[in-house]
Amino acid sequence: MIRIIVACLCLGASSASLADLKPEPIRQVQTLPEQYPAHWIIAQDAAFFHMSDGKFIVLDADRDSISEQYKGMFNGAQIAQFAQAHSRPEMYVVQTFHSLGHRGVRNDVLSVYDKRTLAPLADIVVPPKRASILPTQYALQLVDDEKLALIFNFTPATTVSVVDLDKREFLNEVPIPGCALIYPTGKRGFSSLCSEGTFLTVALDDAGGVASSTRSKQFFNADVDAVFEKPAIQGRNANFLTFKGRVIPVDLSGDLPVIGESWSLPEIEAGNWRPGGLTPAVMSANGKMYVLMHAEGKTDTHKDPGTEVWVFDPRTHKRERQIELALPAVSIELTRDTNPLLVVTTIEMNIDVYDANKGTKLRTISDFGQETPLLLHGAH
Amino acid sequence: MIRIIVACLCLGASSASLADLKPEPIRQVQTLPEQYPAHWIIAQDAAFFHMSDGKFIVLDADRDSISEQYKGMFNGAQIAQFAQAHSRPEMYVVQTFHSLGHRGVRNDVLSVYDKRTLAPLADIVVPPKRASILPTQYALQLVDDEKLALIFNFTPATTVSVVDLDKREFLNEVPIPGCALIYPTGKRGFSSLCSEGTFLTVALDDAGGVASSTRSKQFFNADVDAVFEKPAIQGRNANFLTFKGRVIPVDLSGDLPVIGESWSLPEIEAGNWRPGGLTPAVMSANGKMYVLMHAEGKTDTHKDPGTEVWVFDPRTHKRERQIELALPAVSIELTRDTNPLLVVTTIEMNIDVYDANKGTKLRTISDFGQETPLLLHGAH
Amino acid sequence: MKWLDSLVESKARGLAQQTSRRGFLGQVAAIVGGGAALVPLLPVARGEQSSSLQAGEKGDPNSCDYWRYCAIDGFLCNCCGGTPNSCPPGTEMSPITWIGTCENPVDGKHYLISYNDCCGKSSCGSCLCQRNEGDLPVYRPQKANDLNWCLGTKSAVYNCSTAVVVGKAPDK
Amino acid sequence: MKWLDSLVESKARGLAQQTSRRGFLGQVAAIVGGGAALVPLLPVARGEQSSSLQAGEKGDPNSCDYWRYCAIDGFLCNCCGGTPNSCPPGTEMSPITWIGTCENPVDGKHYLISYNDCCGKSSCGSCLCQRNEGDLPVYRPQKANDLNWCLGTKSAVYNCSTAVVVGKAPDK
Repeated sequence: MIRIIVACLCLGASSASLADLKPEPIRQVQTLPEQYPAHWIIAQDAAFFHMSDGKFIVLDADRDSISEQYKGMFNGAQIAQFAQAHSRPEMYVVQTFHSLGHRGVRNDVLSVYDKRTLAPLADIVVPPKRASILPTQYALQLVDDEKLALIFNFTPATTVSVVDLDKREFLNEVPIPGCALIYPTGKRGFSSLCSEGTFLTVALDDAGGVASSTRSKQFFNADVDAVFEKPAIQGRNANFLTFKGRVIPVDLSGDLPVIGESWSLPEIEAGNWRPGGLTPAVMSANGKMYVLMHAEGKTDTHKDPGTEVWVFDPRTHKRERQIELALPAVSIELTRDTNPLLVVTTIEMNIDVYDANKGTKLRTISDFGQETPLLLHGAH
Repeated sequence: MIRIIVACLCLGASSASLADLKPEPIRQVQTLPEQYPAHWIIAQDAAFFHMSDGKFIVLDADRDSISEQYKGMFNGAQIAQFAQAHSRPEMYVVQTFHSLGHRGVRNDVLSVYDKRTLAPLADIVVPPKRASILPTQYALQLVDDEKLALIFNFTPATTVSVVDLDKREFLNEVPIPGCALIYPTGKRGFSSLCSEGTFLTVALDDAGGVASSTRSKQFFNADVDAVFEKPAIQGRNANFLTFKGRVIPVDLSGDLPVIGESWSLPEIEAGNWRPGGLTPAVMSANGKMYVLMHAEGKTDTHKDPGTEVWVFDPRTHKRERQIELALPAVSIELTRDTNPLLVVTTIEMNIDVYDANKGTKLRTISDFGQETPLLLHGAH
Repeated sequence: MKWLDSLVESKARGLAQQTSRRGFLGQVAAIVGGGAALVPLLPVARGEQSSSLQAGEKGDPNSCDYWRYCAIDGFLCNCCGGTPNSCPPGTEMSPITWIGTCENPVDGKHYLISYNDCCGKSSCGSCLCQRNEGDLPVYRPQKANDLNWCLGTKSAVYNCSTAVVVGKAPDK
Repeated sequence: MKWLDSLVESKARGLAQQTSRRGFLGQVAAIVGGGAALVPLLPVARGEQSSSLQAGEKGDPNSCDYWRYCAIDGFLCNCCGGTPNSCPPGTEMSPITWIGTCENPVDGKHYLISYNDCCGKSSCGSCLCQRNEGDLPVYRPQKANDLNWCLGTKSAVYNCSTAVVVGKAPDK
């Protein structure tokens, strides 16, 4: 069939001799594996200068040439948010459109992408209220064995949209007054961080309704030492860092968060080292916490780029290693395996790749059509 | 009224003492004059790397600081095309949207912008066939005393959409088989350039229908020496350049084009100087032709940036001046007055501003949010 | 800041602008190149005081260092066809904002500054400026500058940010 | 080309990449900075011949100099998740194309190359490449590379361009 089309395209070419190049089939499109290799990453480019044209770029961080690095791309508009399923080959993007580009009727959709084809499987209309906030893991999360997607809304009233991913439909909107973002909790619930330094924890019922709603005791004071809203999480074990370098362990595996005893990052006093950046901390598969650090920290440096990544063991509270970065970074991420790559978004808006165990820089991934790839995701 | 709102925003501020700064009104929005000053320009940024977010940026080319240069902006999606009215304060952008950003239902509209407010006055739906072609003056034109807008379509069959700007509605689609682009001709007609080196000239009736359709004799041969599709035009007097540096004057003021005697640009032999670039030639208000030239020209250099602008008098066929550019340029434009500025898009994607009469460089306009401002328009 | 020194020293990408800007988005502005705006490192000599300033303040509203911008994050409307406290033509000012408390260097007093976003056209792209004085995460939204505050407007699309004086800050 | 030399000499914006690319879009790629792709000036040493090449040809499909690209204008699909003759995942190949006639340096023969665009996602942004061999204005559309050829596809949005061998060129 393809051969026939090609023949028609030959436009009077002389018949092929043995030595001639062969006509090639058209309409070929590449596909990707159902499970991505452990060292693939997804760069989330909000395109801060062109927000209608945000991109998620799938990259093989093990490779050196652009054609081997660049696996594919899908779009997300107006600072989209992103989540990956682990149990099926799907990825999710919640994004905002207007009927006339930058004006006209607003339409928010949760788009479901097939990991193998990077093609849309569904576009689920949700209330046009989703928060347009710099890329974060915690504005779109999956709960209930990945049956439900939760979307953080901000109008500025804060609510959470509940979407049924099996039925591909919006279910319900849950108010979370005075609270923000989504940290999966227990089997089918989530917690949000609240202005007065508490958690609000909501358990959902079968239909996405509120089964229970519980506020924790105060565990931080944002006026004294605010917590970063981006904890280092492994499974349901979260480590919330504070601007001043304390760590508050939170167990989110049960129905309600269990707030553990806080500890201070060691070795930070000399030089006033502080955690910071857009993504200040991540956990490795073997339970180490990697923290993006900057020196001479003080009030209001909490978003400064980091020059080093410090590796802590949250069990011993010890610093195990320091990785000096070739260039300062604004976000860090680890791949999912036990010989992970440490990938960082540098202040040049490229991606530097390090051997996370050895701390050695392996390569820079640049020139992949990115503008502001502010958040990186290890692929699943 | 505004004061009351402001008072409500004071959030418990202590009452103002004499020395305190005054609360300021909110919801203020700037406006622009109905006729733009002669040295304003409009930079058409197709945003080749982010085409859903193309921009038209209104700039005062006489000024040196960004806040004095930058007057305002309006958007155009998927390589929009642009035209200005001279008889009323309107500008037109024909652009393409999809219902889900980069996919979904296609919707082509001719957007009418108010020059004073840069706000949309109308969005006229047109057939979703408009040509997505690198920015050019000749894919959107106004005829019939600016009552009709004509849009070049390419599917790849070529047609022209006729839009009534008074009634804000699409009227008709005119086929122009084998031909392309729109050069206003006579009172209510247009000519198109055809593959065999002719014009097809269409006269329109009151309702935008075809009153007559006429093919000219062959006046160029694209296989031997192609004409640039971007002539230097003043009113209805066009000068079409060829790749090899001939000039073909065409009078478009009557019902049919009158093709004059061609002449060759002088002084081009030594050094093999050739016209080239994305906008190779423009006419000044006082009838001089400015041509973007590159040396060592040969087959296929017709889109190369130019290092000099040569000024010709089309009446005498003499070269009057040479302007050596500080940086090579891809597009050139003149402001509308008789002491015009020559503005050029450099290969760095900034705008260099020259005194067109003296040939001296005045300034570089940069850092105005542009990505690929490939076409410049003198403002009206 | 050490990292900034090292960046400048490395002359990475050949860019060696000096800058007093804080935060990564300022760096982005210096890096992203052709499309990005460079906020002047020091107030540009503009001859006279800008006419958009009130009596009793000073500074260059084109500069990220201007005192009103102490908690801003975005494109300065003053570089986008607006002024420090008005929106560019064709945009709509959001009525819902985040608030900074900034010290006016002339009178030494603290003022509440409302960073009303202008909405309905895409990113201006000019004069990107990020400062984080008093910035807190989104669980304290009135202090959070990571958010697009185009709320209550016809379009949710962000163009630039203003810095409107709304009054003197309450005494602490 | 003289202008290119002067650009490189001027080290404008600190960029001093050497390049053999022709045409302004190649320059744009070198200038636009963070978001733009730089096509290597010479075929990158990749050890073995790319598996995407046919027997009987050679070259680096990541490079704008690769023989099949003689009339291309756009982002090379080979740098975008595709190959020289296939589209990136999730895009759709346009069935309607412009055609170049390019000389294969291995056998010295001319082949018809179909530059099918891949459509439905936004500009890849990687490996921008413009060469104009045989390019003509849009009144000769089959030879015109200024056009977005995402025609007859579900979406009109351009992502990248392929270079498919469709047969030997007719003898002149």
